[in-house]
Amino acid sequence: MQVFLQTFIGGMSLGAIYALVALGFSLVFRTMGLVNFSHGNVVMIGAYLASTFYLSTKLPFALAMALAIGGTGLIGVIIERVLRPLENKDFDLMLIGTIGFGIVLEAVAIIIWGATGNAVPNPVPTGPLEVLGLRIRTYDLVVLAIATAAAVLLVFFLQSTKRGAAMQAVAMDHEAATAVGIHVGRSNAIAFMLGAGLAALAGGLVGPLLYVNPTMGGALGIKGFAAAILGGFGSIPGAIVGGFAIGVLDAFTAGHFQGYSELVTFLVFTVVIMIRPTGIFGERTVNRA
Amino acid sequence: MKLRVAGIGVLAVLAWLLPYQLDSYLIHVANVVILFAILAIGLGLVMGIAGQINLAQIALFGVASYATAILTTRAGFGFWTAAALAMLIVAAIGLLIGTPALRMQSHYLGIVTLGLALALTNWVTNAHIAGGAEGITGIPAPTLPGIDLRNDYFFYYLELIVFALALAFGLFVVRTPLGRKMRAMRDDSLAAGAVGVEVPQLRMTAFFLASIYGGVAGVLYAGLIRYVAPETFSIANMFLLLAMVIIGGRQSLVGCVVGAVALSLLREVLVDYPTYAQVAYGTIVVLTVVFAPTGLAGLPVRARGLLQRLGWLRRDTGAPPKLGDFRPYDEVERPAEQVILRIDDVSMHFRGLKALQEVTMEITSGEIRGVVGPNGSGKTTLFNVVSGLYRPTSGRVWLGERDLTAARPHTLARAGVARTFQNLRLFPLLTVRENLLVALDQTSVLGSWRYALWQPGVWRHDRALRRQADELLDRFGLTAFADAAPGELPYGTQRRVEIARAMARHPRLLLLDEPAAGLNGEEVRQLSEIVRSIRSTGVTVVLIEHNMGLVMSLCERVTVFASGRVIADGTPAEVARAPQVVEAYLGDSAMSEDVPVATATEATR
Amino acid sequence: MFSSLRRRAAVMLLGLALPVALAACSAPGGDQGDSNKTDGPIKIALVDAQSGQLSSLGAWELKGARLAIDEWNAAGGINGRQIELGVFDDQGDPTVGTNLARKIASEGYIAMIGTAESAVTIAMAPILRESKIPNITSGQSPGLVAVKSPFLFLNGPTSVTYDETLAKYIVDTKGLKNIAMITNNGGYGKGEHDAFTKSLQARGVKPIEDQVVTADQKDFSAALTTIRQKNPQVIFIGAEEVQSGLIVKQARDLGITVPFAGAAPQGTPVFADTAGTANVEGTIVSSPYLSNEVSEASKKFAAAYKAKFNEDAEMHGAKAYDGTQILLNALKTSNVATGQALADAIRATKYAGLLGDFAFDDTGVGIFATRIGTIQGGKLVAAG
Amino acid sequence: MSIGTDPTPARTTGPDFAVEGLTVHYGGVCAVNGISLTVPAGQSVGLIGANGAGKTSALRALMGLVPRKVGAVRFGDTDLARVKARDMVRHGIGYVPEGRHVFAGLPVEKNLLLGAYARKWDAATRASLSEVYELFPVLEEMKDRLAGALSGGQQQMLAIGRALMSQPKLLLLDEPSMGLSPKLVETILAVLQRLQGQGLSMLLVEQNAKLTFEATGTCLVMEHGEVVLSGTSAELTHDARVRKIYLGL
Repeated sequence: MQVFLQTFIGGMSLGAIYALVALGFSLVFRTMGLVNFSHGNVVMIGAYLASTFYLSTKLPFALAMALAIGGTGLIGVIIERVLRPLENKDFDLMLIGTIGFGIVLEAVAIIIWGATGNAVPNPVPTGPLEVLGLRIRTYDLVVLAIATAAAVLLVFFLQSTKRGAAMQAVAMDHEAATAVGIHVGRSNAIAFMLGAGLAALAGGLVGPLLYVNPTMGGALGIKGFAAAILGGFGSIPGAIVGGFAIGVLDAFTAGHFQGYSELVTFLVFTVVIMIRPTGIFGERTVNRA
Repeated sequence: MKLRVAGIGVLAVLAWLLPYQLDSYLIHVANVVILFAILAIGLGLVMGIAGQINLAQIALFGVASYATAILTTRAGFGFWTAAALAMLIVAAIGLLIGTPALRMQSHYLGIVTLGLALALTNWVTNAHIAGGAEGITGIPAPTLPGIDLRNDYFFYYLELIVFALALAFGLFVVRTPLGRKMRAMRDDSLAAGAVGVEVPQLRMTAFFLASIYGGVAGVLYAGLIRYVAPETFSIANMFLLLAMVIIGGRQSLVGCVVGAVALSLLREVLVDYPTYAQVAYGTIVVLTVVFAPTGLAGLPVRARGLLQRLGWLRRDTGAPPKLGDFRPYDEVERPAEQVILRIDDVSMHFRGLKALQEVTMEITSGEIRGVVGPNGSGKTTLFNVVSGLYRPTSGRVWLGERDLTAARPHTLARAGVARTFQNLRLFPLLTVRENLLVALDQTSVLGSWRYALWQPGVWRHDRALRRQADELLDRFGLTAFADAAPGELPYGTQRRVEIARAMARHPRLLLLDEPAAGLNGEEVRQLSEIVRSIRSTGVTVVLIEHNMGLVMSLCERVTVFASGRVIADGTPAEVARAPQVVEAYLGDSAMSEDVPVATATEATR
Repeated sequence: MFSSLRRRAAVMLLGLALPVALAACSAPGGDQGDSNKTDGPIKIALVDAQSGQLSSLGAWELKGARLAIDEWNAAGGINGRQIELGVFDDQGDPTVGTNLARKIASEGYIAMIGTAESAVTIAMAPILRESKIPNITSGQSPGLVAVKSPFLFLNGPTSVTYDETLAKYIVDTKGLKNIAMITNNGGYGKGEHDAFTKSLQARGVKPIEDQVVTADQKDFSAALTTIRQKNPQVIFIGAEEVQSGLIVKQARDLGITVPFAGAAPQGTPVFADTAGTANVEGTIVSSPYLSNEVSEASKKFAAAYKAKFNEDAEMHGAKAYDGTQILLNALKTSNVATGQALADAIRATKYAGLLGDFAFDDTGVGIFATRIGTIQGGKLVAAG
Repeated sequence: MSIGTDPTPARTTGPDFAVEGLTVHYGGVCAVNGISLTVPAGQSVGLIGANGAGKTSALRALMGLVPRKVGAVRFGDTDLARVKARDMVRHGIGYVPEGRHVFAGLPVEKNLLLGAYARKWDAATRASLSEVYELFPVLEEMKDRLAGALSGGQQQMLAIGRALMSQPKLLLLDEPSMGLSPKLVETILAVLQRLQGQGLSMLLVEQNAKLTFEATGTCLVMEHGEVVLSGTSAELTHDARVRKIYLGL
């Protein structure tokens, strides 16, 4: 039982990261119909930016994170701008275009930061909490709190601000949105920027948890994307539930199948998606596929 | 044509003489390049030709290499026996990886195939039998009598011959019925189903073909390198292969090969700077998708277009080809009247929207039935139910004596239902002739075994289809446009191509969805002539139409829809008088009172 | 029309037949002639990952080898010939390795140093053997010995030696029997796993927990939780530097306080930096090169290394330095022989190096001892 | 599902709206062929015709939602020919698209507020909102429901309400009666008449001829992309040619 709970907790903290990654995927897909395969690499860049600001310039962690979010937001805008001619035209080609961006981002990271990567010390120095024999890292709690806050803020932004409502409107009906005076292109760019910002948040948080290196984007991106699909692509609650689901699934397969964990994780994912292609909350977006 | 044969000959000779120019390292590089070229052809087939995103191609390659390695080193099989078994295994795995394609497409398929590829890599990294991360060493070199295949130079010739066969077979597939169906499915899977293409089976066939190419490359890899390890089949290499196909031009197999060669050479040149090579090819991928989506293979066409725009190259100034006259079918005796289509209490709901409500209709063989009604009254939904695109919420659809309520579009097409679409769904990247050829081919995808065992049969079949296509083109006056892309044709001509394509199925029941939309007066007149002639061959025609003049003059019976229900049914004159019809159209029941009695014979325009 | 077609076909057939005929008389290629020349520089290849995740190993190796070669060149080379070091990047990918093996063969290199990745070296071995190019590798996997190539030599002990020494210390000297293991399924981790398990078995000890993780895994909470449940006295790690560091860091976060034990990677600064200096305190390391201070030779080496590259020497550099020295000595004694003669000369070389006294046996291993050190106060010191 | 009856203050009436030579091509088909029309200040003009006559294309082209060729679009002294679709609303043009096109996943009130996207969301917006709620009390009852869950008639009211939130001076309506029951059509008619009474200019594209004749003063009849008939609505009501165009008789 204790192993079960401890594994579960471990899964939850990585799950929170996957959820953030999935949120970025879903937000961009929901607002502009783009599947951004370079999202994982943007996460990686975000992780590097955050850890670089945190480690070498000795900025406070929160400030380093904010700068990283700004940096990746800019990258997001660039990707959107370059691929804009393909929007609403060729879905598959756009997808491949983002893969190309991912390849470039990874190589650029190697050129700037080297291939080996670096460990990021825990920014929350307090020791782990001991609850009923379970060890809970304080940093895990911080990650969960920040991820929750980010999700709440995102939902608040979409539900309660004019810009957020407009972004959703664009996603639902871009022509009607145009008719009420919304600049669709700008709205898309902001969505992409937000998605990239979420990526940096995920990357910055995952740095101290794991390790920062140029290939980290691949694993996080694929798991995060799987999480988004599992939850229902384009759905905000779906991204969060899917993220935790993949995180916990990952933790338990790592426990039970050890080296074979990836095999089991992806087989389970494939079977679930075959049975329910729309994911858990995904009824609304299925016609886009 | 002569030029092409000569070109191929020169290339073949050059390829044959190439080793004389290469040192022992470069010949090895050439061998690896050929492997990538074979892999790229496979990916081009499944992705560029059949439109299925397959991010597991490199994993299939790995499966075959590993199978060969395991069977030779662990089970003691000879190389060629192991290779044959490996091909069986990779084909099975290919079909397994393709299964999700039956349920999902596009990015969903991308992530699932990517996930399965990762799962396979994960397995070989762990499994004791696969040697774990250290891989399997000591794979015996393949032997051929009298030739030492351990020598990279001789291996080159083996690969060259296999490659030539692989490319020739790929091109053969693309240009014959199987490949045409795949391209049709890629361009528009809905319309492909409607002309009888068995989309699910075809998707599996595409994955099967990809796995064969992956398998051939994998077996050769095992024989060439004689060592396998997980890194070789990594996602990074998958993306590299993808880049080759995209840069070369995914819709052209030759383009895929060119891309594979070009990118391999680029990588070789930058071998000491792999990171910069990565920047370079990633950038090229992005630039390609944005600025040259057809890749290197599409450049000649684009260049010609550019030169023409700049005025450096003369445009074809010959008179634009003209739409010929329709040559009427020979009349046949009208068959005994029977109910050919029975729609029985069909309802269709879309999450709260009731598009069809308890619709019941009977259509008698040999009639021309008009279906009219205001926008959004459910007419096209009805067509979609009858042609199998929608599964009705309740009710049944009978074709003659067969209950075809939940049948797939291709089943209905094969049962004799053909249709056209309101917004034209021609296959844009196929020529007009090819559009017809896809529909003309009545053979099943399962008959594709002939491709492996009896190619002359396939060839003869294709020749026969081409003769039929020529006949059909001539009948519909489309001969001048046979090799044009549909998108370049005038709208009215496209409409006619779509009708010709539907007729290529030799249907019993023809559904025309707004065939006169966008046509001018003369074209409408020709249309009504065509429809009459089609009916005279015993085909039953149902048409949705807004051009009431056409409906009134052409149809014997008219069914009127409003808000998803049938509100009137009868001769044109009868329904035009019916108050509920006038109200549905004009909004005023009072206005129906002073409607004069209609004469249904006169064509207004 | 028809006849012209036939004529064309005939011409094409001829075009095809001619090269076939040529091929039948003389095979193309045959360019391995230039490795026996007796003037010009002596060409030695260094193959290692210079890019990718394992490129730090490659960089260390290169420095060690470069240092040795520069010393010889400064002293006038061998028989008046300078030594030229060609550097090749295998990217940590065995297939790239096989390509490079052919490349160095075709470009006339007479010997090869590297690689640090056992899997890459194993992949290259058959080709190097065919081309008769001796290879001194930094790999330590028992799999290297299993290849049984007379052209393959190791510049250090195999995992068997590392782990036998370690098991002897832990079980025999310290009397610790409750041992948990966490290893990765990569080439290095698997070698460690098998060697250590075998050494324990020989002592009648069964690990109380045996967790395997993937080589690119970064989160170990599941494995470590299971280990924590079993209350081991010591935890054996079989993983590369970075992953080992992450494991220790996360273990401490989960409240695991017992010491870790492992082979060479656990003695490196990268391991300590990744884990956090405080977390690695007490780690037991089995290494042939515990620190730069162990002998006069190592002090001299460390000083030269520092002077040349402005960074502190460590084990991998020392290993490569030893391996290169052995090769150069063999070249000198054999009057720059190549092929089989050079391999024989290497096998015959006795060399007192930084890692100990080398004397090669038939398996290509020249050294059979490691030392035990523990990390105390952030430094690796020899254990009492 | 009735509409509110309280009188509301008259709106500021906009200037004359005039279009000349509007042409739309879709992939080789000429959907609209050089039509011209004028909506005088405070007046309602109807554009009717059978399915496929080009009415909707014409309206969408007016908004700039589809590529078009146009001689001139004038709204009083302002030239709207080069104004982008998203900026039309800032020049006082409200648009009610065909098939409602509400933002299905957003609540009713959010839909309405988005109608005022081009304005500042302030007290005046709240005032507009209560005006709309007064006009359509049912929308207030449903204000927290998702727009997609509304009935067709309610969605139509929402679409009109959304367009009114921008305080337009000219309202372009595309087939507001489509798919509605006769009773609901009556309700919509009453709303249009009331809006006109307040001085709002309207251009009404409809298939429902009767509704259009009752809601507008003048009417144009389209066929094959061209205006083939025009006159006062009263005249056209009794014109047999209208019926012929519709029913092909």
